[in-house]
Amino acid sequence: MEHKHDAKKEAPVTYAEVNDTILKMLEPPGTGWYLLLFTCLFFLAIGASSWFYQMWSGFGESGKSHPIGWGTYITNFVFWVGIAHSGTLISAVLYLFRAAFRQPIYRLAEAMTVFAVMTAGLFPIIHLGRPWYALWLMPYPNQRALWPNFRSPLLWDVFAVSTYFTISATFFFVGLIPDIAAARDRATTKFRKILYGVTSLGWRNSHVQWKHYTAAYLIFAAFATPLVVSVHSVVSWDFAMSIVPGWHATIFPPYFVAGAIFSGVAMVITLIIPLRKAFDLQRLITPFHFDAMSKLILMTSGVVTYSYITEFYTAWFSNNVFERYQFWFRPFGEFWLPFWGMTFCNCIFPQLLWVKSLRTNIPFLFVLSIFINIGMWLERFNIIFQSLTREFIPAAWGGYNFSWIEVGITVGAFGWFGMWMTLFIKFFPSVAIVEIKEILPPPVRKETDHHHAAVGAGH
Amino acid sequence: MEGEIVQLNANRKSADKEGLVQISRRRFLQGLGATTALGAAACANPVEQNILPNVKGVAEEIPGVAVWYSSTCTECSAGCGIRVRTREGRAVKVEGNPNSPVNKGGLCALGQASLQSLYNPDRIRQPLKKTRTTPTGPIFEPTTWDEVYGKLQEALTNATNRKVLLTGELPSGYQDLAAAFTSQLGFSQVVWDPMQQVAVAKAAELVYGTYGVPTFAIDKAQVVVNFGADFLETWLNPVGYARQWADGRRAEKPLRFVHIEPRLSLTGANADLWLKPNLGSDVRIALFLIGQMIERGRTKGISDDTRNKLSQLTKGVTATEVEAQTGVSKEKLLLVAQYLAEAKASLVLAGGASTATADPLPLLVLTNLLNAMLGNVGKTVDIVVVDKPATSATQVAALIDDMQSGKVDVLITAGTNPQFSFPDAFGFQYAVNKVGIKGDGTGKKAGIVVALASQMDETAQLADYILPLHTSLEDWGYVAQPGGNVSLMQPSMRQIFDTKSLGDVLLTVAANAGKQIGGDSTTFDAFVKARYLAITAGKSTQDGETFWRASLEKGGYFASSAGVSAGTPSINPAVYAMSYGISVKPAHHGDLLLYPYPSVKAFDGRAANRPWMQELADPITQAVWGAWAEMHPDTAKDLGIAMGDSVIVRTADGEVHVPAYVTEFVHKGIIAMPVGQGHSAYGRFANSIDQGGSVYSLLPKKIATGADTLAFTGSPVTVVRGLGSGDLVRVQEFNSQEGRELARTTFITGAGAHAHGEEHGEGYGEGHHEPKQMYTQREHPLYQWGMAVDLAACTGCSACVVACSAENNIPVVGKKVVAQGREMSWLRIERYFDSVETEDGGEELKVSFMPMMCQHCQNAPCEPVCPVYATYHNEEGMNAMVYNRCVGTRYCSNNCSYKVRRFNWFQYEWPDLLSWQVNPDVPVRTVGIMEKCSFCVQRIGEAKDIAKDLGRLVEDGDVTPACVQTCPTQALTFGDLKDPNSRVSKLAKNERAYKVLDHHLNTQPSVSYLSDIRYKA
Amino acid sequence: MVTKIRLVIAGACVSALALFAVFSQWGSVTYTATAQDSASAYPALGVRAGVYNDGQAALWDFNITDHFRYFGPPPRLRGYSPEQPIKFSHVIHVQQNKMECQYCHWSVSKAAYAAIPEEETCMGCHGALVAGKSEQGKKDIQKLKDYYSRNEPIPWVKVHVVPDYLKFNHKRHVKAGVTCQECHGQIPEMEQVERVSSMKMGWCISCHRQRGASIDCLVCHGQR
Amino acid sequence: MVESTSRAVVGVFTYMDDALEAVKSAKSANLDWRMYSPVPRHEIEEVTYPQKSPVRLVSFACAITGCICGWALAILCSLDWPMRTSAKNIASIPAFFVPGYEWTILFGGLGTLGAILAFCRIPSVVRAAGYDPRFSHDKFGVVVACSGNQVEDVKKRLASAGADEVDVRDSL
Repeated sequence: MEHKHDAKKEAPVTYAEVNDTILKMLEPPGTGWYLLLFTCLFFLAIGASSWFYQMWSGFGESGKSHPIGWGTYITNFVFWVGIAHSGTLISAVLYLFRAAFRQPIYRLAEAMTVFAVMTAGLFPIIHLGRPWYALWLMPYPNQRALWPNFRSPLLWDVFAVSTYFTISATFFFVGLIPDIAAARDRATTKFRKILYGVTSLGWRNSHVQWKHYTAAYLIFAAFATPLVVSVHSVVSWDFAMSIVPGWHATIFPPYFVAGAIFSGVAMVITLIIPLRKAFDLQRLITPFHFDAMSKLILMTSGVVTYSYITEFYTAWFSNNVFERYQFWFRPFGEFWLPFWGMTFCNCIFPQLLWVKSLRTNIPFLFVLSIFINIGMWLERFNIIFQSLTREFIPAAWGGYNFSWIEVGITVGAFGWFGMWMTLFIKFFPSVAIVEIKEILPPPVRKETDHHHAAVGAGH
Repeated sequence: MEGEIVQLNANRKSADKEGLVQISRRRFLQGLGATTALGAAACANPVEQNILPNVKGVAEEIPGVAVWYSSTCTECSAGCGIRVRTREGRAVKVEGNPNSPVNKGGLCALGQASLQSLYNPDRIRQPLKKTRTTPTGPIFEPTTWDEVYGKLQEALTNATNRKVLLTGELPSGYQDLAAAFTSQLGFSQVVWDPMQQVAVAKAAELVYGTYGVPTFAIDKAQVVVNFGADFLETWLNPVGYARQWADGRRAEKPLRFVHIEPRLSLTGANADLWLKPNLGSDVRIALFLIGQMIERGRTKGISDDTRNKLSQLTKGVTATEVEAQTGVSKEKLLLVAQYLAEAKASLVLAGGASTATADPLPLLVLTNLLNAMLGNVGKTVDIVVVDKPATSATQVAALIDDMQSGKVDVLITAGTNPQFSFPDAFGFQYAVNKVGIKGDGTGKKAGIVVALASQMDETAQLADYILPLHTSLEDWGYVAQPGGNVSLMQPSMRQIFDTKSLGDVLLTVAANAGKQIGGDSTTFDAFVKARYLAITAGKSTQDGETFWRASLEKGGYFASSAGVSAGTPSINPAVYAMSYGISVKPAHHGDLLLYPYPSVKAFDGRAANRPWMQELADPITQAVWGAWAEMHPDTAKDLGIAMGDSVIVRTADGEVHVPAYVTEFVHKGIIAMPVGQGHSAYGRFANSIDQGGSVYSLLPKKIATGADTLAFTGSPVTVVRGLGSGDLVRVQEFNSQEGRELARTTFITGAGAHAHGEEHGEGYGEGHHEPKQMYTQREHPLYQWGMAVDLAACTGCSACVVACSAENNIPVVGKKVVAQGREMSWLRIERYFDSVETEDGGEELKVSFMPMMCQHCQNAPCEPVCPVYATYHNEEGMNAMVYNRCVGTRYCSNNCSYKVRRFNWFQYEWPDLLSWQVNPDVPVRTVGIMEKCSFCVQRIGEAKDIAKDLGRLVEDGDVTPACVQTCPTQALTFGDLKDPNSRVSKLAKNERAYKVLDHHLNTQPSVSYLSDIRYKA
Repeated sequence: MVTKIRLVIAGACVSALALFAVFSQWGSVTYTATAQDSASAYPALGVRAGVYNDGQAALWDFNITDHFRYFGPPPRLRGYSPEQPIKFSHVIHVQQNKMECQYCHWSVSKAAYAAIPEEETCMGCHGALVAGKSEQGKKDIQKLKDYYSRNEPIPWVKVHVVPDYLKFNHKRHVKAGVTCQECHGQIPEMEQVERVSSMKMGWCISCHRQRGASIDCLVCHGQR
Repeated sequence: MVESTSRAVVGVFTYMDDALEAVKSAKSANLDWRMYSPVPRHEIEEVTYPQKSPVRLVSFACAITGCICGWALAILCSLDWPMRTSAKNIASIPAFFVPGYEWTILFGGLGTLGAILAFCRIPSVVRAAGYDPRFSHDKFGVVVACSGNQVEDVKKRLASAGADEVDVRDSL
């Protein structure tokens, strides 16, 4: 491949360089970082105040109405869960498949997963009419002797999302331990020494630790892989298990999982491009990685497009008056704009990636990834909003009342997510040290047939 | 106290335009408190609750057990019997009294809302005196009864000119006293009630020989041809006539109903055939029908002489000519003639907006003649038992003239609001201000204007003194009805404020003047008792006291319904001349004409300050809160107006600003507007939506020719596009069923074939076969509650909607919140306009009304999706909703295929006093939870409780949910589906029965719908 | 290897069962019979401990409000004993004078509500016959007369406060043979009425389950 | 492995194969040793810890427990207060697949975490013998515990294997 020629001219990446490059990211932040953090906190404050206002004044401050019980909050929930998925995909599924492009991007993707799930997890609570009773969704023993309804897809959500958060956070943290240990060993300030000393749990890189660690890591990956499939399937069942025309479809689980990966990879690109630029990671994150991610996007875009077509076909073939109306309504009805916006962003625009040079064109990818994120948000919005606005009984058809509260909370979610990401990149290694080292040729006195490295220096 | 009154006036202008949404901060804090220990500790010790015992025991009252009082509804002059449910001394619900022959247990929306006249927050709480008038309105201050009595006595003594008692159509109890009052104190009584069918009474005099509105037996007719009488809405006795109509529709051979009116009214929507003539040209149709009847030899009911004269009259009235004049196709005209000619018994009605023209008598006379020649008199028209309205527009106009010229010294108003409902063009306000002004040019006021009213209104605002009256639920009285029945009124609760009965006020004023007008009685309750016993003397073998108590319990004295009395028309020769007169008058073309109509929402305006009535969706337009102007799409297009735009409707006499309602179901030449909105001083709810002005201000200073009533209909109007959006709020914005077979219809084909007709919609009848089930069906050990809704009987009158609100503490949310699609009503009347094929291949409008409430599905989609079991299926087949368990995911609502679940988007609160109407048996829901129809589970519980005490099971008829109870036509039936002999089980097995969406979704609803019955045109 | 797997599965089953043994006990309630079940006379003091059975597996209920009592027990908790406007003593009336509960609270067997007696009922005895023995008693009886003469209800402070969304029907319970003491405790021994039961849902349910009464939600939530 | 009374000899290696040589040498001398490496590599595992890690058994056991608990939770909770929703069975097996599935993974994952913590002896506040910050950077380390009289021998072994530097420390 082309990039290998370029790489060959450069000196091979060494263990020391990996440590140096990555740990350099943890050096005291500049104005830009503070500005970013402040922006995120500002957005978060908007979101938090919007939410409190909504609780204080009544849920009616959001735009929901009688036919449309769910709206932007659930859209955001599905969107953020979807974002979360590519992280686990990259860290776990590609780990099992030993994909060569995984290592330099997986940490960031995983961080994104954890923080996106943290963001997503807020929305089911925000969207509750009485959020202070959210605890009732948990099967905790109580004096009322009441349990939740295990037949409800929303309860499955509770199980799936909480499991997903726990497992992906654990996986994320376990992966971080040796890297934190590396940071600890170089830490200079007292704060960082204590921070890393505590969070590295006294990790010492001993051969016994590595033995159990690698064994466990594989098992984690093996657990996370079915989990990632199940979680978005469960999220899709929130819709597919209902009888709403436009929701009640068997294709939803694979469709949602593919969509999740699609949006997640796009979000990884959105995040990694500025990061790579800001921290000079060009030698670790190379065009090879972008090319691989572009192909992943192209493939998932294909799956998503296929799913859209299938939905329409199923509606037509079912000869069901309600389904048919719904799928006529989406492209040609009152709210055609979100539909065609989604189609452009998710189906048409990504097709440009068939052009090879665009796959490694960083500015193009950045723009594309943002479009895809918008498109995927619109996809969820279409599914939720368009289906609910035209259900079975024409007398009960109705519209939506967009409100600034919803916009505020949506913005706040980005602030919340951004805040964690911003803090994370300055306090913890956001590129995996150990795993990159793992794929480098180890320093040996006697040259034997060692593993090929995919990072930086190639062979 | 003073502050309160000032505030009352201040409210008038700064009324809360956003309706009723008041958000409770306290609730929020409580909820939040549950999440934090500190907050919890702080909130966990709220103010102590007190429990107040009675000082003395009250006979027949057990705390927690409802006591019912029989009474009579005085909202309109129909006089329906009611039963008022009280709890711990407070009236909480009004229901129809099954003993009353007028309404037979049903009650209309307005009657249900009479509770909101009792608990109206804008009630006058003590005597008031006007201190000064400011640009924003008069200022009243509290005063004492004695002061006002004194002033009145003084004025009476000094009065040299006319003394006038201006009233509405008073219930007999008051009227009898008022008659004595006027005669003994030298008063003259003037009566004004715009709902009175004076023209009908007048026309009856001309044709039948007796002044008075005849009584009709709609159920006895096979064909009803109706010229605009809205007898299913507000006309005469809407509850009783709706019941008759429904009985006729449900008969073995359903009655055929033709409605002729330029606008599709609710009544017209229920017709088999709706004809849309040019405004004012319907008289030609009547004439044509007379000609046809003569041609077809159906003239047995009249003398040959009359027939000959009539045939002279109708010479030259051909179908083609009538088609040209009316715009109604001659095929349809001939069809109507054929129906009438072939029917053994028929009924021709005319009334409502069609006879509120400047010249109403010709049409009424012709329809009366039609009835006479068809032999309907004595069969379906009772001209002996008649209602004689005392309303006289002429007298009101004369009074205004007298006042203006200073010829009136004392004016007492009671139970009427002419300042609002008498056209501004007559200048009532200007005239009232001149009452008692000395004609000597000094401007010194010697006279007095006293308003007797329970609530502030436009007329009361003009008075010098206002004396607060009891509302009808606090007062004694009786209503003597045509046919010898007497319906009693008794207080259902103690008076709330410093108010008095109108009767007592009259008695006191008379006593102060040294007159004994009540016979031996010095109080009104004694007067009522004495009069009642006198009227019913000899009708019972019981002794007086026993009979009195039994009557109070029963609701009055009700003779067995005797049927239609025989009577012979005695036709006044003048009618021919009159008919000749109109026969040459050309039908109107060209201009836009005003077409005001009374609606079930506001009547003539009296219901405008009742939040339930404002929030009730108008059955035809589905609009809430405020008025609108209906216009044809072509008209709208010409004027550049779209649905919901603000428009200015202007006549020579005034203009109003209202939103446009564009509908093809009005005639191109008319602008139809509901009357009764646009109040300026009728309380916060009416005023909050007054922006545009009242329709009455558009009316000309014109009294209808020959009839003692006003010319409402037919003023030329101009309509222009106003600024901005018109703030039209509709709860249902989509009119078509989209072929989804929700409200189905059984069509009867052929002339009068039996009801086994072909069905509309292929899925029909699938309710009978049992689809294969994936799961074993739920067993119901004791009961399985279910409902049946007969669409053939449902008129769409919406009484059930208000009854449901009253029973289940459903909050009124206000216009803004309804506009957001957040109305809270558990029960809605879906209204669909669909076009169906006629027999000859044409297209005909089919309007369907469909009450839609929770279907209590056996395979309910809402239940399995709730994560906390807030909704589940109980052993009695009900879809149970546990409010306090709900966390508010709203998934159930999304998944409800009927969209009958309602979410509490805000914390709604009842303004002071209206909170008294809250039913203590039903919890008031808090913000953030879902609610829905419960089949009135509290009533089921009560019935089970009683049955258990009696040691038996609940029997058919023990449980009656509020909607079922109030339904004027008994379209709704509730009962146990497990019992094969219950009425509801039998109806569920009826050949017309089906379940909505069941064949698509297998939801297995507990509510069966019986398809509508229509004759194929 | 096979043995190991078997051991693992067996261990997993045992631990799952153990977890569930704990789970199933959480939140469930041990019903403690009150002395009234066996004895007809008013037993000695101390049995009130027996009805301190409030249906809470305390730690497992996350309703924190129950466990923070900075300002004394709130109205919906056992132990709540507000001071009444008139120091009415059930000890004197019931224990000493042997009055029946339903003599005053006559509507319990007729209606959902257990009414506080009308002042008229009090005046039946205190109007002319009984003037009180102690100073305090005399004072309180005078208070009662004052209220009565002013035609004013006595503002008793509600002890057994239940939420609005709960419909408790006294009649059904009385007719089913539930004694007053089972819920209200040894009222005859109380100088000042105290709430002895939490009257929380778990407390109701434990009794309903034990007696085989319906536990359909609508029995209590949604009807009288 | 390293007795507290003994001494620790630390060898710092640049090359992985040198370090492995040193391990082999220490093994052959039956000395107590520990190896530090900046990365886990299978070459190292083959020499230092050829047996299988028991983590997988713990994970398996926990996953099975989770599966049983998840299903049992759903079934028993539903039976504890049986409430019908729609016409679905009280113990609605297809629906309960989700809790069963999720708890399998949850318990399995948490068990694996526990296993790591247990087998890797973390969190640990004890200073590891002979640990050097460079071992997380780019150097390999071999620490050999020995008694005082063996120090010289061990030093020689490490040096001959190719250690960049050899330190002797008081053990722990």
